[in-house]
Amino acid sequence: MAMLELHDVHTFYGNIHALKGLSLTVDAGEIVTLIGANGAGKSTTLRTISGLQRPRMGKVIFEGADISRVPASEIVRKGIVQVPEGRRIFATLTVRENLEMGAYTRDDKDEIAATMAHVFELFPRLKERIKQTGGTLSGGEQQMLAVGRALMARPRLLLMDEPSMGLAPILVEEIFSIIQEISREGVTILLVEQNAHVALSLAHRGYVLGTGKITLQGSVEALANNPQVRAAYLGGV
Amino acid sequence: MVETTEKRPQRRYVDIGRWVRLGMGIIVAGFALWRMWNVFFVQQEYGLDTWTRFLISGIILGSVYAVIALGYTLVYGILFMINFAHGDVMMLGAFAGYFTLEAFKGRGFLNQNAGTAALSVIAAFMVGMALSMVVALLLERIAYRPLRKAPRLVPLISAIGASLVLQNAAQLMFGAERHTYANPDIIDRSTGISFLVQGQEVLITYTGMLTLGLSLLLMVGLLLLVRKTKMGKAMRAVAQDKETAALMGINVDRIIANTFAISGILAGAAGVMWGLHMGILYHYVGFIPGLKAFTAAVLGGIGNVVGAMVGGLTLGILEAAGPAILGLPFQLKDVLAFSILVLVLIFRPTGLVGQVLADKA
Amino acid sequence: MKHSNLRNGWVGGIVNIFLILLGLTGLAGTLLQGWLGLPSPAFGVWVSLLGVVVWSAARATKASGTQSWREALAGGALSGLLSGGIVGLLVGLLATLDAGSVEIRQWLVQLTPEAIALLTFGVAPWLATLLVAGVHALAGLLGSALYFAAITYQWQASVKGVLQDAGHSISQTQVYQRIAGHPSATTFAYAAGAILLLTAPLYLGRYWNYTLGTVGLYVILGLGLNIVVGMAGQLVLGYGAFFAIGAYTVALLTAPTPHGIMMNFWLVVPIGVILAALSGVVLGLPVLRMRGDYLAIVTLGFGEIIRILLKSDALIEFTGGPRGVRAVGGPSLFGIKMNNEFYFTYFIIIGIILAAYITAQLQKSRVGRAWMAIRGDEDVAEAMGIMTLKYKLLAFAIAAGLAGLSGVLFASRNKFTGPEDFTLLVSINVLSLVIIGGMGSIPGVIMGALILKGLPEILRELSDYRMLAFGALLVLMMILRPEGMWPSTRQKMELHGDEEKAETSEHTEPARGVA
Amino acid sequence: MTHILQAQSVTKQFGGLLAVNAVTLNVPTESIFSIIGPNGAGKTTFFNCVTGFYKPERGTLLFDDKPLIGRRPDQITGLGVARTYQNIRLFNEMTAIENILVGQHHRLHAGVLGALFQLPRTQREERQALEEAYTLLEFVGLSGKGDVFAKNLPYGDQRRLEIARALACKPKLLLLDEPTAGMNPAETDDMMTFIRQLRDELQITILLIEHDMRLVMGVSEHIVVLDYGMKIAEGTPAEIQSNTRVIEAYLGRGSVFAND
Amino acid sequence: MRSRVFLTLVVVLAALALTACGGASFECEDEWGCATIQKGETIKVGYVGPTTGDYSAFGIDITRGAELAVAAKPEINGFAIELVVEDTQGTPEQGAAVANKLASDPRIVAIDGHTFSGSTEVAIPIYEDAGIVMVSPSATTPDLTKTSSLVFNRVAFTDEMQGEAAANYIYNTLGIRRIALMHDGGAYGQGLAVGTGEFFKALGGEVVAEEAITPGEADYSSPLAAIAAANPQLIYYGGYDADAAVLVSQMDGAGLTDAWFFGCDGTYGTQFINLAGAAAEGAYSTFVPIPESGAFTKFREDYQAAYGDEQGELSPFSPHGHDAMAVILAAIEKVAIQEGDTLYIPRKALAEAVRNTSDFSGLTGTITCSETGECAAASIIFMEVENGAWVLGPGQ
Repeated sequence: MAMLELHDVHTFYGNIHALKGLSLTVDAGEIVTLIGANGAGKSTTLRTISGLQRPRMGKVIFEGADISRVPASEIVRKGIVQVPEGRRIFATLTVRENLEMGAYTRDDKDEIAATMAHVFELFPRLKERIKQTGGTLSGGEQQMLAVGRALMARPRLLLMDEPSMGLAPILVEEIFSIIQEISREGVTILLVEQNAHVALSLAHRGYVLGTGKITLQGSVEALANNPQVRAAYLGGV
Repeated sequence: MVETTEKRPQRRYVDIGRWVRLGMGIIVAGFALWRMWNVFFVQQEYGLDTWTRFLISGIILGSVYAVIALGYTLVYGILFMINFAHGDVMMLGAFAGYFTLEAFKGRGFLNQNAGTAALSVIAAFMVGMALSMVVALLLERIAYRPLRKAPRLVPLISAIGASLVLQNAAQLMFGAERHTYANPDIIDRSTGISFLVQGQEVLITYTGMLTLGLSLLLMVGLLLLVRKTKMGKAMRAVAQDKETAALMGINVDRIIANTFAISGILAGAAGVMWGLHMGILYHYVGFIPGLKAFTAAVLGGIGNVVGAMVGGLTLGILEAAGPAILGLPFQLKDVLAFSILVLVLIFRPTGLVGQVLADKA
Repeated sequence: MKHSNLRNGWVGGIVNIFLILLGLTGLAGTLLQGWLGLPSPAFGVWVSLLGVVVWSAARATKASGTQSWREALAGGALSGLLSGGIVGLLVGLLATLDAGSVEIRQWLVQLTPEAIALLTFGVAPWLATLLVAGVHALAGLLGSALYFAAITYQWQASVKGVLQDAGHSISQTQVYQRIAGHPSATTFAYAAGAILLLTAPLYLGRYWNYTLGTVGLYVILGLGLNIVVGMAGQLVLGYGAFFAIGAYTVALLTAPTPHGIMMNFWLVVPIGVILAALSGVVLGLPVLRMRGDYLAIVTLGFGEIIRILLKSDALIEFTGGPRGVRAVGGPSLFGIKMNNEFYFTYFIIIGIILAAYITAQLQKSRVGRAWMAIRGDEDVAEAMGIMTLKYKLLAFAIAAGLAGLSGVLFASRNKFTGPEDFTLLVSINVLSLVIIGGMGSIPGVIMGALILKGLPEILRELSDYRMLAFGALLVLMMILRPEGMWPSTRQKMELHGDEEKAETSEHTEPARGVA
Repeated sequence: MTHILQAQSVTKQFGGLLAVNAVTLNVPTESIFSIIGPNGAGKTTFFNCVTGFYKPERGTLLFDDKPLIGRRPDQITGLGVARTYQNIRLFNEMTAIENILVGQHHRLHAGVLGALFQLPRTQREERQALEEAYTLLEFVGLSGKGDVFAKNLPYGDQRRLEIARALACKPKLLLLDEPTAGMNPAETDDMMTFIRQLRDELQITILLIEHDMRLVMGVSEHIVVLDYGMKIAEGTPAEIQSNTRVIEAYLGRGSVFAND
Repeated sequence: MRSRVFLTLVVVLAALALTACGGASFECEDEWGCATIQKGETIKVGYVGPTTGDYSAFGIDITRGAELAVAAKPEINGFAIELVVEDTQGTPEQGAAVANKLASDPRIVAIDGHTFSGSTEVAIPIYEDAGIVMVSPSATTPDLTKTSSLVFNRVAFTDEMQGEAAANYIYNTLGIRRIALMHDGGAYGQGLAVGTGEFFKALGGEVVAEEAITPGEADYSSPLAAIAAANPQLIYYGGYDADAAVLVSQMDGAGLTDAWFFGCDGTYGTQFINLAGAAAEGAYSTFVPIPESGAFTKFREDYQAAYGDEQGELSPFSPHGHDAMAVILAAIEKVAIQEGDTLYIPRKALAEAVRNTSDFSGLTGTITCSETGECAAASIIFMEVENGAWVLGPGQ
């Protein structure tokens, strides 16, 4: 059974029809990527799933339950966590406090400590900076913190919005290897990425989004070989 | 203003603002030094006892300002809005405390013994804080929450309207006359501990000590709450980024409501302290302290908890001793206080303690 | 379903208690008594109380979304009963206390024995409680029945339809078509409007001339502040200071005391404007580096400093102290004294036209664009070659000058000015009117001034309740129309921008924290 | 070879942090010059020093042989330096054409009196400015979108408008801060062409900060690499790509970047 | 469509203006014209003062005094008296607005007010224009009567009279030589304090310190401490009761244990004692002696019954509000002319009648107006708080 299912979702910003009947599925354990042009609705899709934006029509079904009317803070409790675009670290909170905020929905102190230890295994650099405030971290470290913070909630489905944006190539590499590791640990991942090359090399399946609708879908191999995709998203090579 | 030549002369502009600031600084500093020279060496009008009195009254006043300012700063920190009605929330808290004490007094409970007196005062604080909390929550729900996405000036006007409503409602319900706070006899407003300074008796009233002690307690408590507790951290997270906070599973509406509740509780406590220490209560009593506390919050660096405390104390001491230090009439104490505010902000635009920037009007 | 009834029930009860405590039921009683010529205010009291219950029961029914008559009515009665229970308990308590000859008024001034008598039906306390609860329940029943009937028979739609039809048929009439269709209709309308405006002072009485004059003075103030707040985006809270400077300039230069300079009014007008503008520059130079709320509080402080200095003992020889300045000179032309409301209305109209012209011309010029850019993003504006300090100072100076003009007219019209005329409320009123009218829009400012200075005059009917009503209206207007009554198109865009912004650019807010 | 911008051991400090540490670089006139480096390496800080928003503690900055340090941002713009921002900073509440008109600000002269009395000179100037603005709009490919509010433009168009606004300043040196951030490869290709066009047709020197190596390597003539505020390498694209220090600190060796 | 509305409006307004000029059978010979009251209409008398805002206690209290005066004389020749209360929030600007409003109502014949001097100042020219007589219960700036306006009268003492009397009493009767002056920065308090100080200096006394406070704040210990440093024997305070009460209760703490507190008529009243409690002991106030007449007792009882507050709790001025109104009503009765069903009130005659008031027995004493309109009852006395009640000060 699909872990996440979007069924004919329509989302509006005021009068702007951002998602026009979008449907997609994500199965447990997969890495699914969503690629598309600017303004196609990639971020809106993630925002709709995580409850920041309410769909006007359509259903978002997570593990069999309709969550399209559930507020964002409750969706986290159900196991969906988003790593927002642009990292959005709490700049005046320390690294530790940022991570604690990630575990806001959880109460068990020991378990939280265990998760934090695990996050530090993944990102040893964060441990070095545990007392620094988020704002003083470098861009790459912030991205690590953003991912680590999301992991603190022990998500079953991780939504990632442009994790490579504005990062040095060497850091993009590092982040993506960690994404693969997270996936191996059993977390399902829905990845929105501008850098289609990386995204397609990492994911199992992909969707291509044209203004508000899915225009193409399939295995990453199929997509990477699709001439349209190559022209539009992989550079005119 | 019409420029005639196509090519402007390439001269090195001087930064006018900086020179003006520097000039102002020099003039002000010179004036202050000259006045202080006069006060301390020429006139020597005030003895050490008088200075002690100034300081005591300033610290007590400042501690109340600080508690009120905390409420401003909390709300500002999370919503970036000036909660203009905060002083009136404090006034309502003071009224609640007043009615509580009147009720105990009416039954003769108030002055039975020290225990009942203490109980009455505690009850007054409880009731005052509870009412203020409810009012603050209602304010948030009715006047501010619908405006969360509006430009920043809109909630400001709504807050001004709410302030007018609260003031006038209080007048209509409780009457326009001044009421006296019924202090239990053991903490009568004119009794206290006195000590000798240069052979002169200097008095610290019990209410003053109570005010100071409780203020410090509240400040420390709030600081711990914001720094150490999960809710405090969530408040700071929401203050920075509401959307991301929601993505962490934080119920943003609830945190904002909590913030208002805390600011209301602080206002209520400040109101009852005000009543017990100053004694006079009427519907307008919150407005001026509210304004002062807001000034204090900005002076310290708005949005900053420590800043509110430092700003409150500074302002209180400035008001109580500033005119005397400069040999000015006390009527000009607000002129002095606001001038210092301007000066501080000119040279430290983020306030005394603030490092967080608030821009975008 | 039950939940919404209970909730609305207790909300209704609490609202009613507040109505009683605030004496608003008494007010409704007296007003209705007067309008309908009733023998007693009781009718009005109960209309207002039960009106709340009808409304809350209707809301409850709506929220419950029930489909059956039985459920709707039962729910309405339940919510009414709950409201009634709360109010009834209060009434019972009051009746008991009153019977025990406790002076409730001593603490809650609206609860006079008469007011209590109106609520208790003059029966024993316990019976009064029951009666009140019963009546409330009936009102709840009525409310839910009305709402249910309305949605069942679609009254709302039919009312709307009738209105639309009426509007449609009017617009179809020949007369309307001919007039509206005529090419010179707009010109004619404008001409007629101008004539009406220009002749208005002739047939408006002294009071309305004065009131409209005050509104006009605030329009000038509003247009001035609009330049700073609306166009250049600098939040100024102490704008009244410049108003005071204008007023005191004319007062000190034309009055026999304290200086006896007694200059000609027409000479003083430019002096007042220039002095105010200069003080704007002097204040602006050191503080304009600050932004947002810091600037707001500093300018607020400036306003207070000016007011305190005006009344202080230190400057009493110079300013006349708290007693103010009397016998302020007025204008005269060709030997005709022109210092009554009637002439001033014209002077004020001229002032408004001047201010509006300045605003409109600057708004669309290079200067206006620079202001808008500063308002949008000060750093970028500077990077685009705009000397931000100069333009902010310019905005300050022009705004202050307009305030000075308004102040000159104000003091001269009243023939008196004193420090109490320049309380913080003046500044707050001007800011509010700019925002209520709709920032950056000239008709908005006029609208805002009419609401802010005109409405309290109209609300005088409500006597002691007028400031309460005024405050409540401010809140309501902000909630219902945050973009203001007559916003500029630009501002409308801005306000709804958050919703309309597609996913293209999501700005993160600058990081700010609590601790 | 003349250099339009000469930076001599420029140093900018924030507290204890050396954000830009003794950076020396010379930008040849009419070249395309890139600065790359990891996040936090001081690239944007360097831009801010050039445009006058930060005042470096040490070093000299010469533009056209005129010192920049000590001048205000608006004065520096007046000399002929314009910039765009990493996260687009348009005047959102103004239309596209108004944004460009603001860019022209320092070249126009109308003041308060001109505006109030509608002097013929002012009207003429305003007309010309408008014409020029429309020409620029067309140049960046936004013709017909002049009356759209900036914030309602699609992302790519906003980037273009921001460049048009910078061009309206008639700069000799244009600083572009990550102009392709958030663009997909096809859009990035367009941008590459556009940047070349700017240099070739308008003779503007381009100083570029960018992470997209395809763009940087494809368009730059000269590259400087910053790390922790210090210059660690300098040279042509080919030199940089093979520089081991750069690979360690910045490029990495990973397979995912073996794009082309 | 719009233009038609405008046109109609113009026509209607013109018609209205014409009908307003319709004639009546009675020939009014008064220079200022007459107020014409038809059968069933009321005679309107205005009261103007702050009924909202932070000075509302004064406005409300004086309104009540005026209301009680109307209640005592509800009609003249069968025409009911209607009290029109208007709010100024204490500002001159609003005072002018209200004055204009009342002046344009043809049935307003007189004004009980205005309450504060600033608001009165702006109102006088407006009422002069309209020919409406005013009797102020509490505007005390001496200048007000110096324009020799026929419309302005007051039943309150000017600050000068009070200051002189107080200085005399303090110097001669109490034997005090060193005083400090304090006031609340308002027109009333400042005028009083400065006036008293000058008279005191003229008598040979010494003013050792002067401080003004910001009213409405509740902490005055610093200015008090500053004054204490000058070691005065007595503090003379010009201002109102609430702030005075705070001052006396903070004097001990500021080191002024031995100094006396001397207030003015604004600080007199039971409210001062209520607010200050034990600290009020020994404080002085100026007051117009209200002879313990039956009328005054009844006034206090009526006040308590009607409003539930004790008279004097809100402000000391409700008897003045009452007397101002009583003087007005008596004058109206004197000059009103009835013709059939219509009552005519000649305006100038009314103003003259008010000005000619003599030996009118009001609550505040026997009222006789001077040529300039000073109608305050004859004497000033000084009261002292003893055992929680105001008693006559020593030596009188």
